[in-house]
Amino acid sequence: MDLSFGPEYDDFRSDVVNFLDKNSDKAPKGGDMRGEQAKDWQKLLIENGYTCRTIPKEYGGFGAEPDIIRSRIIGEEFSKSRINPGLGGQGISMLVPTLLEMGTEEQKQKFIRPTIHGDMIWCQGYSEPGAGSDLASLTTAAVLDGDEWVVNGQKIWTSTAHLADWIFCLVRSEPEAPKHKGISFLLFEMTTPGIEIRPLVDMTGVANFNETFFTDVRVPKNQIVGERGQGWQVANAILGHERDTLAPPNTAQTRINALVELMKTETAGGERLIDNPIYKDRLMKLQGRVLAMKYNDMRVLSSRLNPGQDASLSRMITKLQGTELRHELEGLAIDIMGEVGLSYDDNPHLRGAGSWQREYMYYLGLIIGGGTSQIQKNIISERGLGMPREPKIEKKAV
Amino acid sequence: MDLSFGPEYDDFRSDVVNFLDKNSDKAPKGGDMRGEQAKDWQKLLIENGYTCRTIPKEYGGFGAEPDIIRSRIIGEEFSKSRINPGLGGQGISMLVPTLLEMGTEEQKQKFIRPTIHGDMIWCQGYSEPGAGSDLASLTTAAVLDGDEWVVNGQKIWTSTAHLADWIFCLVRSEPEAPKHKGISFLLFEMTTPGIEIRPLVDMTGVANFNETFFTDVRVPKNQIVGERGQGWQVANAILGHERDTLAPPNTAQTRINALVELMKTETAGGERLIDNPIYKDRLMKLQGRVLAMKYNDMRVLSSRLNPGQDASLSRMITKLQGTELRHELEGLAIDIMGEVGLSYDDNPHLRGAGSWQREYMYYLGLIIGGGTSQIQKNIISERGLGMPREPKIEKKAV
Amino acid sequence: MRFGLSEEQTLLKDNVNRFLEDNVPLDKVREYADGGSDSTIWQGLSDLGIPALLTPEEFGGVGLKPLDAAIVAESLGQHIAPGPFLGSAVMAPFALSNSPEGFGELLSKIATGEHRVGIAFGEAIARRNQASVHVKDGKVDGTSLFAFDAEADSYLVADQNKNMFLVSADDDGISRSNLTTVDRTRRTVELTYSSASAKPVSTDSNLFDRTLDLGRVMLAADTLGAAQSMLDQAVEYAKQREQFNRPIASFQAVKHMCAEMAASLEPCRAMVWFAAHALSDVPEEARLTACHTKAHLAEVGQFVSRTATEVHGGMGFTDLLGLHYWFKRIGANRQWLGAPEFVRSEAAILQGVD
Amino acid sequence: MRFGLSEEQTLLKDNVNRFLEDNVPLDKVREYADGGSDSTIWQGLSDLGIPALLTPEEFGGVGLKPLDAAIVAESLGQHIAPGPFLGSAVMAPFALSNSPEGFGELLSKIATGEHRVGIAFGEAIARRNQASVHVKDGKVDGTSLFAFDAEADSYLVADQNKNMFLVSADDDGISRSNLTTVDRTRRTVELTYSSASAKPVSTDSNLFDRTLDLGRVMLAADTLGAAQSMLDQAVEYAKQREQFNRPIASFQAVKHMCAEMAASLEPCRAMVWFAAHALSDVPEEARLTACHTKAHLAEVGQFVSRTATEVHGGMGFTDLLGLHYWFKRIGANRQWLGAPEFVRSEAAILQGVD
Repeated sequence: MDLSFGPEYDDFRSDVVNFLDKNSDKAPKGGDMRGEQAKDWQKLLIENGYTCRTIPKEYGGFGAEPDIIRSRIIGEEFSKSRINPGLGGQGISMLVPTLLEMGTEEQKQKFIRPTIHGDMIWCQGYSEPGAGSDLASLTTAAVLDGDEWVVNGQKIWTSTAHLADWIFCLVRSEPEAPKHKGISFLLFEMTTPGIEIRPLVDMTGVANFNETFFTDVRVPKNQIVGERGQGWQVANAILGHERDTLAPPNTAQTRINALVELMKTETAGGERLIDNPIYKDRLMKLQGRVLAMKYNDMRVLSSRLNPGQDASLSRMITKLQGTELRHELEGLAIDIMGEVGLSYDDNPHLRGAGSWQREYMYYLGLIIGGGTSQIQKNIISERGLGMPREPKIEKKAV
Repeated sequence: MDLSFGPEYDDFRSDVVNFLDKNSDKAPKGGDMRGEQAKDWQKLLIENGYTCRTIPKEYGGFGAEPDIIRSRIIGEEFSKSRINPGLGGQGISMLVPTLLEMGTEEQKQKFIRPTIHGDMIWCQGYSEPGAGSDLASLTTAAVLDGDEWVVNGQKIWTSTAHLADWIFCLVRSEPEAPKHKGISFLLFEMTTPGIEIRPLVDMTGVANFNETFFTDVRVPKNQIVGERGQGWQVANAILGHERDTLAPPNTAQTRINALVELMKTETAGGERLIDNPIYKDRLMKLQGRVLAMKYNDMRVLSSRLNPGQDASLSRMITKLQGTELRHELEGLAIDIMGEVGLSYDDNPHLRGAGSWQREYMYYLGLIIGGGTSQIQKNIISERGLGMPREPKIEKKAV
Repeated sequence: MRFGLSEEQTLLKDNVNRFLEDNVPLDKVREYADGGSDSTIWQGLSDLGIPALLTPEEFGGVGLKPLDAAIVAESLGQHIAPGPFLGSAVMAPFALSNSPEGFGELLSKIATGEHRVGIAFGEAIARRNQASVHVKDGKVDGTSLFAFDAEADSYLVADQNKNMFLVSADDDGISRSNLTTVDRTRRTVELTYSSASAKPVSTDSNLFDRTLDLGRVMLAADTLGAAQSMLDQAVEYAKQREQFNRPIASFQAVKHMCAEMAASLEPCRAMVWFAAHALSDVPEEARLTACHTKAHLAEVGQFVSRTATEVHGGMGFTDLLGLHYWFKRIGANRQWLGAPEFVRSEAAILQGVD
Repeated sequence: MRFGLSEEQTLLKDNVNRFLEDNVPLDKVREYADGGSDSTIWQGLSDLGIPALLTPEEFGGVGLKPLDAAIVAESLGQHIAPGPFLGSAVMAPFALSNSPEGFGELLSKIATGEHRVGIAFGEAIARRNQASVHVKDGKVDGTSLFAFDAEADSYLVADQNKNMFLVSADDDGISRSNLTTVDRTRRTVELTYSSASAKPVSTDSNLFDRTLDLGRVMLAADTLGAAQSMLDQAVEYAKQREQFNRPIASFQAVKHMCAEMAASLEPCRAMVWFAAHALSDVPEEARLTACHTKAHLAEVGQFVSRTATEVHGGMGFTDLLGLHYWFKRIGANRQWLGAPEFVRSEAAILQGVD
């Protein structure tokens, strides 16, 4: 057991802290990720290796060797100082790694630099109304017509479709092939004629997502990543990474600290809520679970640093446990506040800017999204515990 | 809503109370059900219609029309006065109703009277080591040899095998038929050569059950109930009744009252346990659930009295909810007692004669037995909610 | 012995359900949620005699019992219907008709639906945020939080000592502002009193308690109806929705989620019936059962609303099916008139344990 | 940075596991449960150096750390091994070697396994049943309940004020009687003192607390091992057991039960490791983590032990596979040295909330 990162990392951490001290005034506040300030800040971060750290220099990145500890230190210090850590989004987090692994040299040259510099915003076109847990049953069709794919169908959960310049999209290009082998991975511009976007309001009351409709959308033949019919493998090469990031333990830690503060300031019948033994016991139960997930996460990190350490099961259960934990944690905050806990939107008695209710619902969404808890349990039992898959049912004749 | 039983039932209740007042000295105490006192008491109860009430006079019963309310009043008053309510056992509760419905006249004449008068004790041979949830896959073989069945195989969970005179037993008589159609329902004496009984100790530390082994046990051909291959229907005609009686809500009520008493008398750190807000909240949660099950049970009773009232789902969920509730209730008692809650057997600090730990384990057994909770949930979803059965897997070639 | 609804009660239930099915489809609820009015719905329910249900016949009411009101509450929950039922048709008529002060004329107006009475009990239940209500010489000062409903003509207000008063919404000394919550199917308000006229209703804490019990059982019934609807929707959705070439209703995990919902919820129906019946006919068990019913339905409702949403997958998280309106209504019922831990502590006190 | 076991620790674990697999099969546990002795098991563990693990090198020990002991505790739990490990190899050596009184000679004997020290802390944790311990002028009177183990040569006794003493089991003023519990893999006793000689160990409540923390983490580790074994047994059984013409491991309900067990249990491993490591190396987090680890493992252990039994169906309820020994050991660990609610209230106090 060695929880230190070593002296060279202490120096690196000092560098990050110094950088943040000196440059914090340049960082954009708030959510606008398209403005010039955001782009300038992104450029500065890349130059210093504080984002897009391992993307090769030739494609506009910093070009460092992978170093999980340095990446974590960067994350920790930006988070601690609450300074904007650079651009996010599915283009940078999902498409760029996909292109680096599976793209042609031409695609890498064309897409990576503008994407990481904020000049090209992407959305993801995977899920469909009829293809959720069973993503591979997607039916959005791409038919080759001369030098162009003609795309027809509908996508859902396309989170930033209304802001995006481009989409990376799974389509069925080989309708006769087995379902996992008939999919291709296409890239196309959102300004292409035939694309319609409808905002998709969710239970939090916000349109965090969209539905996107394609009618005879024409896509140049070479805007495909991987071969025809290889789209499933292309997408899966990085899909696992998404799940890891859905319920990070450190945000649970932050939230439970906020909950403690809430319980110390709120009162009922003149008594601080934290002095109510029942609420306190529920809080302590949750704190124990948060700690367990925190150490679990340290173990996962360690396994990536130390070859031979196996933490595959630890990693596999993170999404299932983490989303459930957050949902319950936010729910406790609502419970203890009584009717005040129902406050939302413009209610003047709102606590935490409405975050308790919003996150309570949002984490129920995350229990479902990114692989439902049922799918997670299938995966844990099959891949983690070696239990047999369910007998397959063949597609019925129509 | 009419919760009264009406004046004629008040009179009936007085009769029961008077009977108990006058005759309580004749009732046997404790568990011996084979002694002369037990038989005399049983005879007296039958003559007065307080047990075996609806069994026809010609077979030794009281011969009354079914009247659920009178039956319930009898049960309530005997339970209240803690006076022995007569003989129980699977012969009386399961075999006699089966014979009444499916037996030949000769079988009724021969078996019912001695069974209900305690002269013939039965055990049940249904489950096998390889046939639990999937009872119909049982393999104990019965092969006809002249005028006799030759039985070979093994049964498990034969609760009173070591006390029983006779067994009613499911056997596979038609090995070529589909599995539900190859079973027969045999009756035979436990003194038949070739029967070996081994006590089966369970987690409570007691041999509540047995394993029973058959080696070339020869059974007269006519000791079959129903036709060859009809055994599954014969058994199922009354199997449902058993499940109803596994977790009756009124015993949960009795237990939670005992738990309240325990919490009022036990202390920790000088404080009564019931004054600990966390324990109190857990107790109140359970009390709410006990009440819900109590009213649910009243609804089930009412549906049997009032044609047209449907309480099938209420009845279907009783075993699942009731066993879980009891397991948790007993578990709370253990928790609140700290280390004292671990006491068992001859420990001088035992509370409630060790019932808390014993029932805690026994109800885990009941969660499993009599149709596991998983099977119960299958039934509720399929028969209660109309959800489709799982696709069937055919027997693999061996 | 008959544990269940009478023929008249079944008829009442059918009538209300038919009205709600025809007149309060999801689109209508959405209209209200987006700022619309519930007046036509309330008018329709008034035409059915709903606000007159509990009002004694001498004041133009029907003089029925809490169980009848619970049946209506269940239907309203099932259809997540907006409206002032809880206050104006149940709690206020009960309190006012049992008041020694005589509210005959007002009760007649309430019974026709033309006068709506809201409820402002927050400070008498679990006081929060230093809000409080003070009455002196017929004038009230202070604040009530999360009073319902938002369009009431007057409010039944309780102070910390369980004294009840009636305050007109038109009084110059009262100001009313909207308190948005997650539940958009009903609206709550903050009432600020500044020497507003307060007409005494009762100084009998027992009447307050019984009014509160009644309200709690109605909320439990509302949750019962809403949760049953969510379960029904989940089962139906699971039967239609196919993934991996089969309806998801054929997956054991989905089946067991639905079975667990049904197993938890079904006993709640008998519990709500008995709790409502006890309010009028089994007084010695009424208070304890009311507390337990409120708390137990809050817990079961939370479980069902979450699980039914999960069965719907991503679709349950969107606004497309509107499932979240049920989820949030059940969530609000949980907190209104006492959250579960609080109500359970009252149940303990009623049994001599505190 | 390396979060996990070192090569030496993995080797220790393998050695202990190999010894236990060879020498403490279920039949051996049954022998002990039926009244047999654990002395050959303890002798074998002593030959491996286990009782010397935490004893400082100056007293003939190995001078290792709590994490090393936790690794052993996990293996002992996995094999539900009888023996005085918790008291004699962990808590007592820690307390005695940190005592200002000097127990060098005794520590050497403890390290070889020839002297066994039991623990009688009940009265200092959550006093029940008016049992209590009074020490005056080097003499102790009173009663300790549920002291472990039953065959100790001396006991480390704590009074209500967290003062610790050593009392010889041979003292004329001590009588010892067996307290049967559901867990037959270890034995607890009632000690009655009547002017028995009590040698002072410490009046420092901090040393008591640290000794207790250490014991709690060991119990958590024991539960971790036992629960992991139950999960492994359940998965294995489900793969072998066929019903409805398929292994029950292929039913989604059974798979999900196993997945839920794994999902709850796997983070516990990291938690136990960290909690044990913190006792020696992260003192500022040690006490809080010890409380949370004890309480969390109690809850997860209960869930796993019940669910693994269910997966085994009727077979899990019988004595045939002996699964219940694991179930009961986990149940006993839950209650020993503080049940979860009690330990969580301590966790709150440690954070300044009480």
